[in-house]
Amino acid sequence: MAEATYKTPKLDELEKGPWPSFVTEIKMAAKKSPMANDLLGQLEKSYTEKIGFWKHGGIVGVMGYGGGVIGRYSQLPKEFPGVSHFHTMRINQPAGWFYTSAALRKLCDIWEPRGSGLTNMHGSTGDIVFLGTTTDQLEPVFEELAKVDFDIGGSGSDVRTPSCCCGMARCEWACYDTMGACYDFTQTFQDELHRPAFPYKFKFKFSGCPNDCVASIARSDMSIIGTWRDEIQVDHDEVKKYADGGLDIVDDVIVNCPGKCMKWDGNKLDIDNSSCRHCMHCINAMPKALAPGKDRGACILLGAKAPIVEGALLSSVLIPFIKMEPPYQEIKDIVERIWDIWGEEGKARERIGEFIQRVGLGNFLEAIELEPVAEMVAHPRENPYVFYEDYYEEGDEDEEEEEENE
Amino acid sequence: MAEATYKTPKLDELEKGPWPSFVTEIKMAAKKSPMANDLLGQLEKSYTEKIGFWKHGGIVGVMGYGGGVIGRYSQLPKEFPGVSHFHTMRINQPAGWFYTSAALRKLCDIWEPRGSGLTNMHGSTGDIVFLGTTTDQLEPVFEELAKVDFDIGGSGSDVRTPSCCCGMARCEWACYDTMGACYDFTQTFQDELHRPAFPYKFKFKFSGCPNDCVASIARSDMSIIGTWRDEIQVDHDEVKKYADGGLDIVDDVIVNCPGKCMKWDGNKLDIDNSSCRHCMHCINAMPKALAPGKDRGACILLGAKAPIVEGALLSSVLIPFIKMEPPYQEIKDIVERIWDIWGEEGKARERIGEFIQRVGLGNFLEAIELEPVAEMVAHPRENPYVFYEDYYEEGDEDEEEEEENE
Amino acid sequence: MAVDMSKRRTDYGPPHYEQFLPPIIKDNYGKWKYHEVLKPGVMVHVAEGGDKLFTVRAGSPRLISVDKIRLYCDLADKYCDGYLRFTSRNNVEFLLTDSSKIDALIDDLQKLGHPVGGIGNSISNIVHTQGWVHCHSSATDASGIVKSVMDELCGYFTSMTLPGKLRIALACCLNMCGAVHCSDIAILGIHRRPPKISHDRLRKECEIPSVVASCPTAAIRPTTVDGNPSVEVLEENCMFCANCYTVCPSMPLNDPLNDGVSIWVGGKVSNARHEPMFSKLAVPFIPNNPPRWPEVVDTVKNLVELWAANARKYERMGEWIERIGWPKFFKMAGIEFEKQHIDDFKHAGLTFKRSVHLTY
Amino acid sequence: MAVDMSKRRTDYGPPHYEQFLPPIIKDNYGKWKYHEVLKPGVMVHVAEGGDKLFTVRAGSPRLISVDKIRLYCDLADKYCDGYLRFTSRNNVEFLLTDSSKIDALIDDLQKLGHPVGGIGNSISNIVHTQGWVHCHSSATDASGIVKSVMDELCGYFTSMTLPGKLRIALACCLNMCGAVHCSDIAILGIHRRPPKISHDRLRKECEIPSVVASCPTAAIRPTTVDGNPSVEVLEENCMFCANCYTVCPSMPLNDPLNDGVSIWVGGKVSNARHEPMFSKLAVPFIPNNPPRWPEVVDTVKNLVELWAANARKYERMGEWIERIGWPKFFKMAGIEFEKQHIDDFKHAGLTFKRSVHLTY
Ligand code: SRM
Ligand code: SRM
Ligand code: SRM
Ligand code: SRM
Ligand code: SF4
Ligand code: SF4
Ligand code: SF4
Ligand code: SF4
Ligand code: SF4
Ligand code: SF4
Ligand code: SF4
Ligand code: SF4
Repeated sequence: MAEATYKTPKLDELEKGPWPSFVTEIKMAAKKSPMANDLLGQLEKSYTEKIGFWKHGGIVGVMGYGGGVIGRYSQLPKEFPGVSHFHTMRINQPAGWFYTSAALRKLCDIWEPRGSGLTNMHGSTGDIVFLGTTTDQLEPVFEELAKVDFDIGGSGSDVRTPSCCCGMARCEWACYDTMGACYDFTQTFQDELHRPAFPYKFKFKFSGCPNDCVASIARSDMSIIGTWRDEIQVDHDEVKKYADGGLDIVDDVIVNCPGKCMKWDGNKLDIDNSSCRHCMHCINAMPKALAPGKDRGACILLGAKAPIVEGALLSSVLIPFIKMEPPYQEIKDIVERIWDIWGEEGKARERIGEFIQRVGLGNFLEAIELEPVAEMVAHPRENPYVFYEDYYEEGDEDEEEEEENE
Repeated sequence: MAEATYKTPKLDELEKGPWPSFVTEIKMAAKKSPMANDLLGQLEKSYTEKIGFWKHGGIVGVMGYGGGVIGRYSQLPKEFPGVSHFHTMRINQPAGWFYTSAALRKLCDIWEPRGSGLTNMHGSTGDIVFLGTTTDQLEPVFEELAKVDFDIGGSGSDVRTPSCCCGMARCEWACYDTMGACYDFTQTFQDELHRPAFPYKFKFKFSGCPNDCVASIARSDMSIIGTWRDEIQVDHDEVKKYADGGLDIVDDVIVNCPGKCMKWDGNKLDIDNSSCRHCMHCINAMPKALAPGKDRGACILLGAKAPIVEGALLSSVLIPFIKMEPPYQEIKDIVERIWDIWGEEGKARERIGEFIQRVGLGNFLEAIELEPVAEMVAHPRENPYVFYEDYYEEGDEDEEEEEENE
Repeated sequence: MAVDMSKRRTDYGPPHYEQFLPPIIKDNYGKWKYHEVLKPGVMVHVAEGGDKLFTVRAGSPRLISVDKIRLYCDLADKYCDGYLRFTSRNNVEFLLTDSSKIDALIDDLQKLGHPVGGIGNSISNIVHTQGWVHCHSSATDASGIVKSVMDELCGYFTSMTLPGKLRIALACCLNMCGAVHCSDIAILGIHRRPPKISHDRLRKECEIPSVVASCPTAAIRPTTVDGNPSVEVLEENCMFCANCYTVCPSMPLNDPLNDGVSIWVGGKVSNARHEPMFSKLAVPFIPNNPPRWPEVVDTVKNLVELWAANARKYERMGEWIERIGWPKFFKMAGIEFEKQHIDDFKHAGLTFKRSVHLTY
Repeated sequence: MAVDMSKRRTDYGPPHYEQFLPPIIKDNYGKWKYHEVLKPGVMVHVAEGGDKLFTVRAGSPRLISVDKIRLYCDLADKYCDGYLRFTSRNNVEFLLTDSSKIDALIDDLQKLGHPVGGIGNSISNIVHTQGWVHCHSSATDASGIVKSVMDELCGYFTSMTLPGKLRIALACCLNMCGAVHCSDIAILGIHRRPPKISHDRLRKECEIPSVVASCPTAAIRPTTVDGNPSVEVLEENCMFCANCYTVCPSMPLNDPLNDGVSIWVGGKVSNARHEPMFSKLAVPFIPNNPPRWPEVVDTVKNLVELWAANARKYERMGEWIERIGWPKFFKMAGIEFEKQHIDDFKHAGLTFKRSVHLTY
């Protein structure tokens, strides 16, 4: 079926070596897909000329949705007609990236005839990425997806496809149901996900504990990270077994504790939980002996993003601790208030983290009706440039005295 | 001699209590000086009205010098004629603030008849501050001072009076001769000290070791802080004595070591000097047992200042280590190069620390002809916004290949 | 393309995850007690009631064909009733209840060319992006470098000999679609030449005020070219971020002579021990050298091995460097410290060394 | 005032320090071996050759009359051949070689009203500034608060019972002539009302462009008042730094109703253990309450005692707070955390808590 076969001496080099090769994958697809075949050709040219050959963007999509498709056109459509259109479709993955073979096969059967047959499992945001198709196939693919219950994900200035760690499905440390919450939020915000109406993108990521296995604190505008606020559960016998088994409790565990809150007398581990920073290290080091406490919930943080434009940001604490119970109404209400003020006053292409820095965290908190708490800052201000908001006029003297007398 | 005596019920409150009272001092002077007496009066009024009564600035000085006198006039000259003029004179202290009673008495004898008889021993920058006189007395005071070899200090946009810790005169930790260096620099830069010609002030402070007893890293544009680069000198017997005497070597010393580079087996202290951060803590804790190494010198840092305008700064490393030997020519050459570029490109009221931040440390180093070294930064850049300075044009291809072949 | 919108199904969201969970997970959801790593790429999770779930993790190139997905499915059917998942770093995981099947599965995966590993103190898959395969912005390819680096580091994927986890990421431009800003080692595609403006197209394609506003360093100014409104770039103010290009297609930065790769170190995401940290610049520039970028591979490998040889147990790259200090890191890594390493963006002053805590 | 400039002596600098050093110091310059603190306010430095120099340190109000200086001189003559010095925190020190004279000197100093102490783990003198005694900028007095606070803390000056050193500083305005930005506890005079502009005087006294440029928050704009050029202040953008006033006398901020004091904690200068740190805002505002500022005194005393009761040996205020975390500090100190505590100046984002390292 392929129209031309390309010599790809450079790419062939990338089929050597022990790590599985994407070139082999493209070649596999190229056997059936002229698109994949022309991708090989254009890519070999990129490898030779040391430059990509894609045109800038292009707005395409499925009807009624504003996001989920990234338009892409070749700069060399004559040379590589198969990739003259080469749009990607972002398909919202199931929470936790769990699949059955049956479901995956259905997806393959949709994509093979209507696209390049190439995918990313998964994209960096978490979507199933269908890599390369033509404009006229977008709507049919969507129709087929609907039949097997897969919907399209986010792109553009909308809610991006939320993602989460496997949490309670397979991890003993999950402090809340990440997959449940991820699904729930995704469903609640379908409209915001499919119809870009924000100043810029907004990402949610859900991690079950401070290990943060979906990198939420670095890669999502709202990071929901599980934690606990009572005492670390300790099985002292198991601690002893770790010690006997060769773990150096002092050097490997205690010295690494950022809260400096552990003591070990050779027999018993003593944790001053009031100084524990909930970093997970001791639990990670002794999973059979220690576990997060029982009063579990999440810490909600806001504002992570990549460097463009104002420099990269990590999320910062918004709610130090909250119980995570469906339907998560309190959190969703806050989210709505955040979007309201950001939608109104945010500049185009200004992420929420940048917005907060521009207007000031204190002002932002007032706008979303949250009280400031010391947990939100690494430390209080160092500069004396305080915007005190009221001052006494000369006529107020009596008032002042009144206040003093109260 | 006093023209009016004031009721000072508020100030009188400040004569109570165990700490020596400045009010008592003013009253002492007021017995002889109408100036000091009117100061009492005006100050009592400030204590009642909760506001100062001094006019803004005023440029006065001694002939040929641009700095060293702070002009001050009362807003209430009719009410308090004694302080209608109330200028301070900054007198350059001897290095280390050492005096003989003979020298001090001479200063007193000059100041009593010609000023308020009040002083600060010393001002924050380190000067002897003669607190309050009239314009016509400035020149005579200077004349008298010359006779006893005291010169005037800095103010305005000039080199400010340098200061130093007592160093080798009384401290076993001095890694260089702070008093020698302070005196030497002061003499070398007499012109810059007396005739303001910079964009803003420039302060030198000399501390003999990282304890930094003159706060140079926080309060001087150039901070010269003694340090060493070989091994901490250890007297193991004395360490043992400290341990036997009740010092908990682990909890008090080792746990506090920022280099995490000490070990104690109950008998012998082992220091991995290659990881020592030269913080002084272990030496401070055991002065009889430990001492800085023998290869001593200083670390030179640049840029500290108070918050106005861009926020407070601590000095940052310019020269990680240098031997401190008179006439300190290498350092002085660098200082001159710094003043050249700052004098040329600095904005009015822009301290050197702010200037460096504005033009970029890398560019600044190029201008003063110093190589960048990793010791100058806490860590390399986190943002990818690098100003690569050259790029290849299409015609350069051959050149590039040439380079590659070299 | 006339579609009856009223009948059209939209906004139904992803399928509910529950239907994809194997029975053992449904039974023990939220009831796991502990886990153990049994050998490279294999771990067991033990439930409170004693149930055991075995996970076998295999490396994947992320860019995979539907054929490969079907092969994964075949293995899932053969070994674990069709249940499988992918990880947040794009590896594939098979979820077994019968431990006796593990070795056969590993064999099959290896035959398929997919090494098993990445669990525990190993190097996992490289988080990466599109590169020349799909993106208009890329200053380098993504998949090709990843393949070349992982070929070299594969032994650290299939073993667990490292002091702790080491996470590598790659992004093909400063947009950093991935984890580059917080990775132990990051490979970042960079441009080094200011945008080449097509004044003709710019007039039609772009809004001059938004182009001017897009530049973080105010390097772009409105101007007139041949009587038409356009923009000019003050080249000495340009740091090649390509934000103008994102906003305006007529200002491309892609340039074979000047594009290449920079290397960053010391970032992390987890809260374990040290708070999360950004990656910091190690090597400012390595030219693109496809197909196998040997200089990049060497640099990354050296960094991995330097860390492996010197870090304490559990110590991530950034924690190790923080302990020994950056000057020593540069010395040990044989990297020259240069002007480019010194921050000169907005918060630059906060990165200067403002103490005498130095090692000599 | 006709002076013959050619004959006039200038630029000779301060007298050489050597003439002021006692013989024991000249002999042992650079040859000290160790020191010991013998009791509050008294230490001995022992030279390599065995010579012993005894230092007796006494508190001083810094603002002293020539009469007091002469009294110091009398004591120096009586006890140590006329040799004395002042410290970088404005205390006076007598340099003795005969240890038998120490107690008599201490007696005499106490009679003079000058407590002996400040050495070792004690609170030393408060570094401070001019206040209403001399400066046009002050938002509060300096000497009065210092006297009131030191009266209350004097017992910590004359004893050595604290966990480590504690350094207090005061500045009467944001110019911070002293160590306020890096002190364990800092007392800072603050204005809270925007400048009141005297348009008439401004016209004559000030350059409008430099006034406009002086404002860090761009709150000042040129305008016309009664047909004359002047400036206006956007009050909501003013954070009361008084930089405009420094540049232009017609824009005073001094205001009895709104001036007062803020309290800062956790700064340090020395490199011992922790790198130097800035002070951070603890109490945003306390009204001026002369003559003894009881609320300020109470607040400082509480902070000192909280630290003294909870810090580990050697732990400075900031090191202690860093260990326990700011949320706990605010709780323990009974200070409400408010909007003002949150940085909103240039590098504000870097002060946000960007991890989940929290205590509950
Ligand atoms: C496909 C994907 C990379 C991948 O290979 O996985 C991707 C691809 C693009 N990203 Fe991204 N981003 C992708 C995840 C990310 C992430 C990671 C994440 O979500 O965890 C980030 C960093 C986190 C963040 O959001 O800050 C990311 C930060 C950006 C940025 C910078 C945004 C910023 O605020 O700094 C841009 C630039 C922009 O938005 O204009 C961008 C823009 C783009 C564009 C649309 C290019 C552009 O300039 O318009 C890329 C399209 C490439 C193509 O041709 O397919 N992409 N992008 C990822 C989405 C797949 C998915 O849906 O699963
Ligand atoms: C007298 C003294 C305070 C004292 O009571 O000890 C003082 C007094 C003044 N300082 Fe200062 N500064 C004094 C040491 C300092 C220090 C501390 C130091 O030198 O170690 C600093 C902080 C360190 C620094 O330089 O940044 C300091 C930072 C300032 C600033 C802010 C400068 C900045 O860049 O942020 C100003 C404002 C200005 O220069 O316009 C200032 C301005 C002033 C002025 C001239 C007021 C003005 O706005 O013009 C004050 C005159 C007061 C008066 O009426 O006598 N003073 N000033 C100190 C000098 C005495 C001496 O010579 O020994
Ligand atoms: C499967 C996965 C979650 C998912 O839903 O997909 C996962 C699963 C586990 N993680 Fe993770 N982590 C996963 C990505 C991450 C990430 C995100 C990333 O790499 O982009 C991080 C943050 C990395 C960072 O800081 O840069 C992460 C930081 C951790 C840590 C903290 C490591 C540290 O010392 O900093 C632990 C604790 C440990 O390893 O002891 C951990 C521990 C675990 C445990 C042991 C949790 C458990 O009890 O099941 C799981 C197996 C560990 C393993 O792979 O060695 N997981 N883990 C992800 C596997 C990715 C992969 O294929 O390699
Ligand atoms: C006399 C003086 C130097 C001078 O030339 O005037 C001085 C003298 C000594 N200092 Fe200091 N320091 C002096 C101001 C300082 C300052 C500056 C300041 O306070 O403004 C600092 C930095 C303070 C800070 O970090 O904010 C300072 C930080 C130290 C330290 C480190 C303390 C720490 O743990 O952070 C030591 C080490 C120690 O105490 O063990 C030290 C140790 C010493 C020793 C023991 C050094 C020695 O062997 O002689 C001296 C007596 C100690 C004492 O007073 O307890 N000196 N010392 C200053 C006395 C001021 C006063 O009257 O109280
Ligand atoms: S983030 Fe925590 S709960 Fe989630 S998979 Fe990782 S370790 Fe488990
Ligand atoms: S979770 Fe972290 S901070 Fe808490 S006790 Fe364990 S190691 Fe220490
Ligand atoms: S700075 Fe060092 S050398 Fe100077 S007095 Fe202080 S402790 Fe001694
Ligand atoms: S000087 Fe400081 S860093 Fe060096 S060994 Fe002593 S305590 Fe550690
Ligand atoms: S990192 Fe840049 S080049 Fe790579 S996919 Fe993202 S936007 Fe495109
Ligand atoms: S690449 Fe970035 S810095 Fe250069 S002109 Fe464009 S927006 Fe400005
Ligand atoms: S701190 Fe302000 S008010 Fe006090 S002396 Fe300095 S400039 Fe004057
Ligand atoms: S006080 Fe400061 S912020 Fe207010 S107007 Fe003056 S310069 Fe601007």
